[in-house]
Amino acid sequence: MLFILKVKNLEHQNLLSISNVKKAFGGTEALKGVNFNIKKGEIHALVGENGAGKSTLVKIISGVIPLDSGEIKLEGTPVVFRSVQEARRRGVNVVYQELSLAMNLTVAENISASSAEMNSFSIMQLDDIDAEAKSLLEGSGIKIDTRVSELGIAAQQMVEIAGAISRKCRILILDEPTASLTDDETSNLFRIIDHLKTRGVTIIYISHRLEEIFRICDTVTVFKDGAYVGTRPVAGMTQHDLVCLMIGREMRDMFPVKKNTAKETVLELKNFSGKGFRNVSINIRAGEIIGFAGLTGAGRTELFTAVFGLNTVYSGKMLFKGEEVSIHSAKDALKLGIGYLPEDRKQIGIFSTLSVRENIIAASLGAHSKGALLDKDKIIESSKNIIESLGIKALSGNSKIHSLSGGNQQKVLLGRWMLSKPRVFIADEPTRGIDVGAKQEVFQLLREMADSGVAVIMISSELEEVLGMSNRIFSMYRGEVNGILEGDMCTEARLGPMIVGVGGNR
Amino acid sequence: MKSNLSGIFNRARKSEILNNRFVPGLKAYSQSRILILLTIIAAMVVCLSIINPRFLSYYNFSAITGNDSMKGLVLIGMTLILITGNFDVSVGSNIALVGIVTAWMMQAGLSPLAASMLGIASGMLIGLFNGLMVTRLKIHSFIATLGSLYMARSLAQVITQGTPIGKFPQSFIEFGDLYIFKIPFVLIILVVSVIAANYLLQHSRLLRSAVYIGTNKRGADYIGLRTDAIQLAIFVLVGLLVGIAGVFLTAKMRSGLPTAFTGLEFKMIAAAVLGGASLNGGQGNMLGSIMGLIVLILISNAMTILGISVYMDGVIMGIVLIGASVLDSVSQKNVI
Amino acid sequence: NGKDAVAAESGAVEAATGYEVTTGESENYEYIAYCTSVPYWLDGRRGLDKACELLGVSYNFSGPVEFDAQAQARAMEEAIAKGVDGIILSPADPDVLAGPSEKAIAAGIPVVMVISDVNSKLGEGSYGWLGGLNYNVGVSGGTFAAEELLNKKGKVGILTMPGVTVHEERKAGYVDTFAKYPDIEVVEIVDTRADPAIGLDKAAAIIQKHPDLKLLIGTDSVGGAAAARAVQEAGKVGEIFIIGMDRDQDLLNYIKDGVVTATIASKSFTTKFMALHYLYWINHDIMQDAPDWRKAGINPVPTITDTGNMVINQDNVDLFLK
Amino acid sequence: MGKIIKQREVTLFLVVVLMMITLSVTSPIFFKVSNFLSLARSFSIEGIVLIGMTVLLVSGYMDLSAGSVMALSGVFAALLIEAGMPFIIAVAGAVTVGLLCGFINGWIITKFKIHPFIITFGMMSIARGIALSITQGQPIRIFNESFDFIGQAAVFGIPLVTIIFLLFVIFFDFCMRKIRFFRQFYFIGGNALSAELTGINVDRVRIFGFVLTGFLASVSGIFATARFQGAIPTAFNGIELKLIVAAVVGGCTLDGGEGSVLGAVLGIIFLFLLSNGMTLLGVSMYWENFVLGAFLVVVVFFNSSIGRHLTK
Ligand SMILES: Nc1ncnc2c1ncn2[C@@H]1O[C@H](COP(=O)(O)OP(=O)(O)OP(=O)(O)O)[C@@H](O)[C@H]1O
Ligand SMILES: Nc1ncnc2c1ncn2[C@@H]1O[C@H](COP(=O)(O)OP(=O)(O)OP(=O)(O)O)[C@@H](O)[C@H]1O
Ligand SMILES: [Mg+2]
Ligand SMILES: [Mg+2]
Repeated sequence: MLFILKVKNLEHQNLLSISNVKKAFGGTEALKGVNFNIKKGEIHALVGENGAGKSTLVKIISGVIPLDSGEIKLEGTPVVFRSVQEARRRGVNVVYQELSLAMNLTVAENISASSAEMNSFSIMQLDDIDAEAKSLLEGSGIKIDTRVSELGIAAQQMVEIAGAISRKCRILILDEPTASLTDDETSNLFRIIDHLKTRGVTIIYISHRLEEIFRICDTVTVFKDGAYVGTRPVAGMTQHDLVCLMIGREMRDMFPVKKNTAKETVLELKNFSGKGFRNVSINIRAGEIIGFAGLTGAGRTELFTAVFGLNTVYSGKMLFKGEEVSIHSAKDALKLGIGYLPEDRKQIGIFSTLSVRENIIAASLGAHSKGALLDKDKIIESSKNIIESLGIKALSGNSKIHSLSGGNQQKVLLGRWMLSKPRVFIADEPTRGIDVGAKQEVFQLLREMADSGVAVIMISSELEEVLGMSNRIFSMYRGEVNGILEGDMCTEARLGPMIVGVGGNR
Repeated sequence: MKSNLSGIFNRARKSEILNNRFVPGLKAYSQSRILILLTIIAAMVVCLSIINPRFLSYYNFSAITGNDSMKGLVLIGMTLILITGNFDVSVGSNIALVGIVTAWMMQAGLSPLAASMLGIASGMLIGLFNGLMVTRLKIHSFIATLGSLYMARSLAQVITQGTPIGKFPQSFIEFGDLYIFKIPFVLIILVVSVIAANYLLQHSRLLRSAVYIGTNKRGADYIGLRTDAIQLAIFVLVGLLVGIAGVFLTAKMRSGLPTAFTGLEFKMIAAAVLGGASLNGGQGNMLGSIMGLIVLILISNAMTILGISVYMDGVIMGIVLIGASVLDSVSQKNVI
Repeated sequence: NGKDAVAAESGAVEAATGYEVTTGESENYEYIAYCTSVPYWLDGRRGLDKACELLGVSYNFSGPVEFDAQAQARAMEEAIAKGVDGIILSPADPDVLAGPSEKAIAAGIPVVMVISDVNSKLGEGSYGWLGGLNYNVGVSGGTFAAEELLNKKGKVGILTMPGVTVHEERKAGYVDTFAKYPDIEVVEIVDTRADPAIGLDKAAAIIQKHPDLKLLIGTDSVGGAAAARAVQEAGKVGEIFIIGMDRDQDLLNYIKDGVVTATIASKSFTTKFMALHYLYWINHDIMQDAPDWRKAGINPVPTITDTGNMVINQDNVDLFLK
Repeated sequence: MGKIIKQREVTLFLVVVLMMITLSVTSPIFFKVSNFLSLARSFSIEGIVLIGMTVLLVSGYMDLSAGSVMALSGVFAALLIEAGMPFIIAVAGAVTVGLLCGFINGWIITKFKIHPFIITFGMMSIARGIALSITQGQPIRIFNESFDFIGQAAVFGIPLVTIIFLLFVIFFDFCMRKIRFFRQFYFIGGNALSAELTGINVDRVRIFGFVLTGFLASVSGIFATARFQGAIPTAFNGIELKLIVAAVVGGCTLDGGEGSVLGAVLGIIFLFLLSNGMTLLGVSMYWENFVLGAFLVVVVFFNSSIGRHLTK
């Protein structure tokens, strides 16, 4: 009797055991038999390159998709969750990589939906929101009676997290929760995570931001190409070790060498005002990378969608190569040679049911046409070049883009714009949700573009990235450009305060 | 620059990439769909011709194709609209209006050719109106075209005051019954149009752009497509196809009927969906749509051939529609 | 009028039983109608059943469920393709069905028209027409109402279906007849879209609008029954007269209840019974006006056969109710 | 958001009131109680099934078979009465038909992931075909006291069907606003995939939506049978479009996630007033459809642009 109890106790140590789990999508083996255990009460990081199978495992654990073979044990007993509800009933809660909010409803309703059993005939109380969730939202300045569709993508992510933590949970899985959060918001989230940990909640944490792993996680498990690589305690490990483990080789420098090849000014904004931004006066030169830093909602996306012809301009001038231009649609922008990589890859960037090839040529249909018809040989040629030179992992150019991993999708989109040969290229959060390896490739690509004479504008919420990449940095705060940094001035100490409205030099 | 792994990966796949044909039209998805439809069609043809050998007669062939080819033309338009992610439920009323305008103009003394041109123009005008409502006023296409369904039908009745306009010049009537080498002229038009539409859907810049729009409307804005202009163009194109179909059908009917083709739109949508078009946009192919139409026509032909009670018409039509969709869905799951 | 028709009917039966039934070969005839889901066609089909029984042939009933002339044209062509021995057609439109009828006759399949006709030359599009003249329905119904019910004055509303030839003809008959009475005013003509629910709403609105309304007319059974329900709901039974059309059971029950004053029905049984005989006679060269009518270029059957219309009211309705 | 919905309904309500005023100024008959009651009877019957259609539209789906199912369940009720069954069995039979059709719709659509347009279009043909085959197109007249009662009964002059309809409206409007289970339709309409990940059993809720619509269609069918004193197999052909129009005029969108029962009900009242008004004002029957079409486009345009302004 005593003996049995002891064994049970031992097993209790492992809250979740995953043994030999396999999953294939058609020809793609997303998981090739992974084994590892998650101890009760720990924060367990799951890392790996794009497409390593992290999200797939999360979906299997939480009952979204079935596994092909293998076993999952919860507190020693094998479990098969056939639906999200079943998993939730056993205390397994997930913040998925994809947003899972109802845009047409309010923040409160969304949270209440995820926290309560919706399948009941009870009356829905809208202010009955978990205190934890409330404090998280308040910390981000989100009002609970706003429609989710009115929120920016980061605010939406916060709502999602708030929804998950407001459920009574034993295991909380966070799949890249911080991908679109700013540092402040991230810290806010980490406070909450710490608090949950003290309450005994076990957390599985997935992120491509390795420094976060070192900040909050106890243990880290590494996946590579659907296979299990290893599990290590975080303590005593360096970031370098982890990266080596992940990519299976030595990691070179993250950021390419900053050459300053700045030439003539291509784009100039004078007292440019529009929906979401005011009085912006900047000039952008060919051959340089301009970083745009700021908090979520600072208006960077608004400013540059306006430059790209997709947002309303109230007043001010835009000069392209010294000539005043007015851009009313993306087509006008494209004609001038302005390209824009949108921040919302899934909703706006990709054409999910079309092939990789069609996604690549999407922005240069004109250049791939003979008269009114498309030139198929040229299309095959161009897309092949892009696929090869960017190292896009896809079965073929004919594969549908939605079957690619996030990093590879992003590379397709970058390829799309490289193919259109822009003179000004705006990359809005180009590294959102992609792995270290892919990030490095993206940085390299952006730098190569700049070196070839393109004016590159990189909007990013990650200061390290902005600092590492940019020749010049603009800081935006509440719709205005409040600071500019150049050369040696580009330090975290200067930029950090600027984006929160302190110490701007403009 | 690229990681080792992806390099290896790409080398392994290179031949595959090269070998892959460009045309993404007949993807595995639609292939299975077309196969199913072909099987259904073949089975029906065999059964019907065993039951009544005259099914395979030249007469039956020319009767079916002479009467329904022009619906195929409308179907091409409907498929395009669905691919763009829109609906056009006004096509039935629009045909009636085209017929009335054509008949009216001939009655007023215009030559058949001039009257036909005006008829086609009126079809395009309705298309333009639909397109403007959708792109300028941002009204959901189903509602906008439902509005013009009612309005066009009403105009047809107002013009005629309810009474059909007949008594066409002989030249116009003969035009509707034209045969070339014993093949109905309308069938030739249809076959040429389907081949052209099928080719253009893969290769024309305009129609490919429509596919991008149907797949992701917001995304299409970001790649510099003039989404409004393209959608408008597609609506007008449908108006043109409907106009041509309307003129031929009117000639064939020898009368401009204000009540003609009520409910045609739903049959067209059903045929297109049967053929693989998605009501969410971005998907659809001409071959599949036409096969869907053939299935629907064969069913109704079978009703007459087999002498099945008219009341069962709907039951069998419904069962085939649902059955084919279920079969297709099941086969999809086996593929993936 | 009624007397003639009765005579014609008994004559036909005699004739039918007068010759030998050819067994062995089985002939197939086709009856092609439109709006085939409405019950109107049932009585005609009883006539066909009877004729088939007598002649030892069979028939098939077909045609579109909707009011769709083009679909009817196709059904016609399919019947030709199928190779039937004769076609009875109730054309939905005189022009649309003209072509297919001509084709049928060119293909050697005799065609006779019932109820409505096509715009074709005799012998090219059909061998003859049988039925009660639709315009006359309006005339006799209108005269009856004006003289017997309205005392030559009052307001009248008409429930009809625009664009449908038979309805337009009946409506014209009524309107023209009432025009002869200066004190009778046709105040409303509305569209029921052949839907009892819409018809009811429309009839109700007419009753509301004209508190002194005296008569509601339906140019088909749907209109008549809709008028009956509206009058009942408005509590004006007896105050507003109703004249319906055709002899559906639904409508007849309202006559029995005294809600509907009368209905005008074509003699569907007789019409179709005789139509089938005409086809049979043509196929079997029964009529011997000339040794070979084809060569002689004469029409072997009556060109126009007015089977007349009957008035059904409370007095005789029991005889028609099933 | 609640505010916006309310606002939208208020606008529509004002439009309806404005229309009433215009009509009563131009046509004195309009305000007569009897005209209202006659109208109420009609829109109540169609309004009951409209509630189901609204729920489906909110979840991003639609049911084109509603009108046929109404007719078919009416036919079943009449057949059972004709066979000598008691009232309650006839009602149960009709309701069973509605539930069954709804379930088949929902099950096939969710199980095989087929667009509802196609399946319910097929069901529309099948149900209508069965109704016609059974009856040979012939209306079935029924003589049954209970049916006469529910067809004719009135409380203070208000028809029973209108009272039942109002109760249904109040009940389902409340449910769609407050009850968790019904709120799921809004989640699904907003983003079905998200709803699934949020833990909503999307398929089950959707099937429920179809079953509910089938049920309400059979209730409408029973009341229609009672009103017509028999089942008419050809009745309510094409009513589904009218229902969709009413719901959309009332604030639903075809993409789902928006709309309310109250709005849809105002929408159908609007349509009935329009049609009634045209007859009262003596608009030529040939122009009627034109006015309907034009109003549809204009109302939807204003509705959505007002909505856009408010959400800004
Ligand atoms: N529904 C699907 N159909 C086909 N292939 C899929 C599907 N979902 C995932 N995959 C494939 O499975 C593999 C693993 O994907 P998964 O999303 O689990 O990766 P991940 O580790 O989460 O990557 P990321 O860091 O980019 O989110 C990838 O190759 C992906 O293309
Ligand atoms: N916390 C929030 N609460 C409410 N609305 C927000 C919030 N955050 C962002 N928004 C909305 O999002 C819009 C801007 O967000 P957006 O993400 O486009 O800005 P950004 O500066 O480009 O930031 P980033 O690119 O980092 O996301 C603003 O108009 C604002 O209304
Ligand atoms: Mg992932
Ligand atoms: Mg942004």
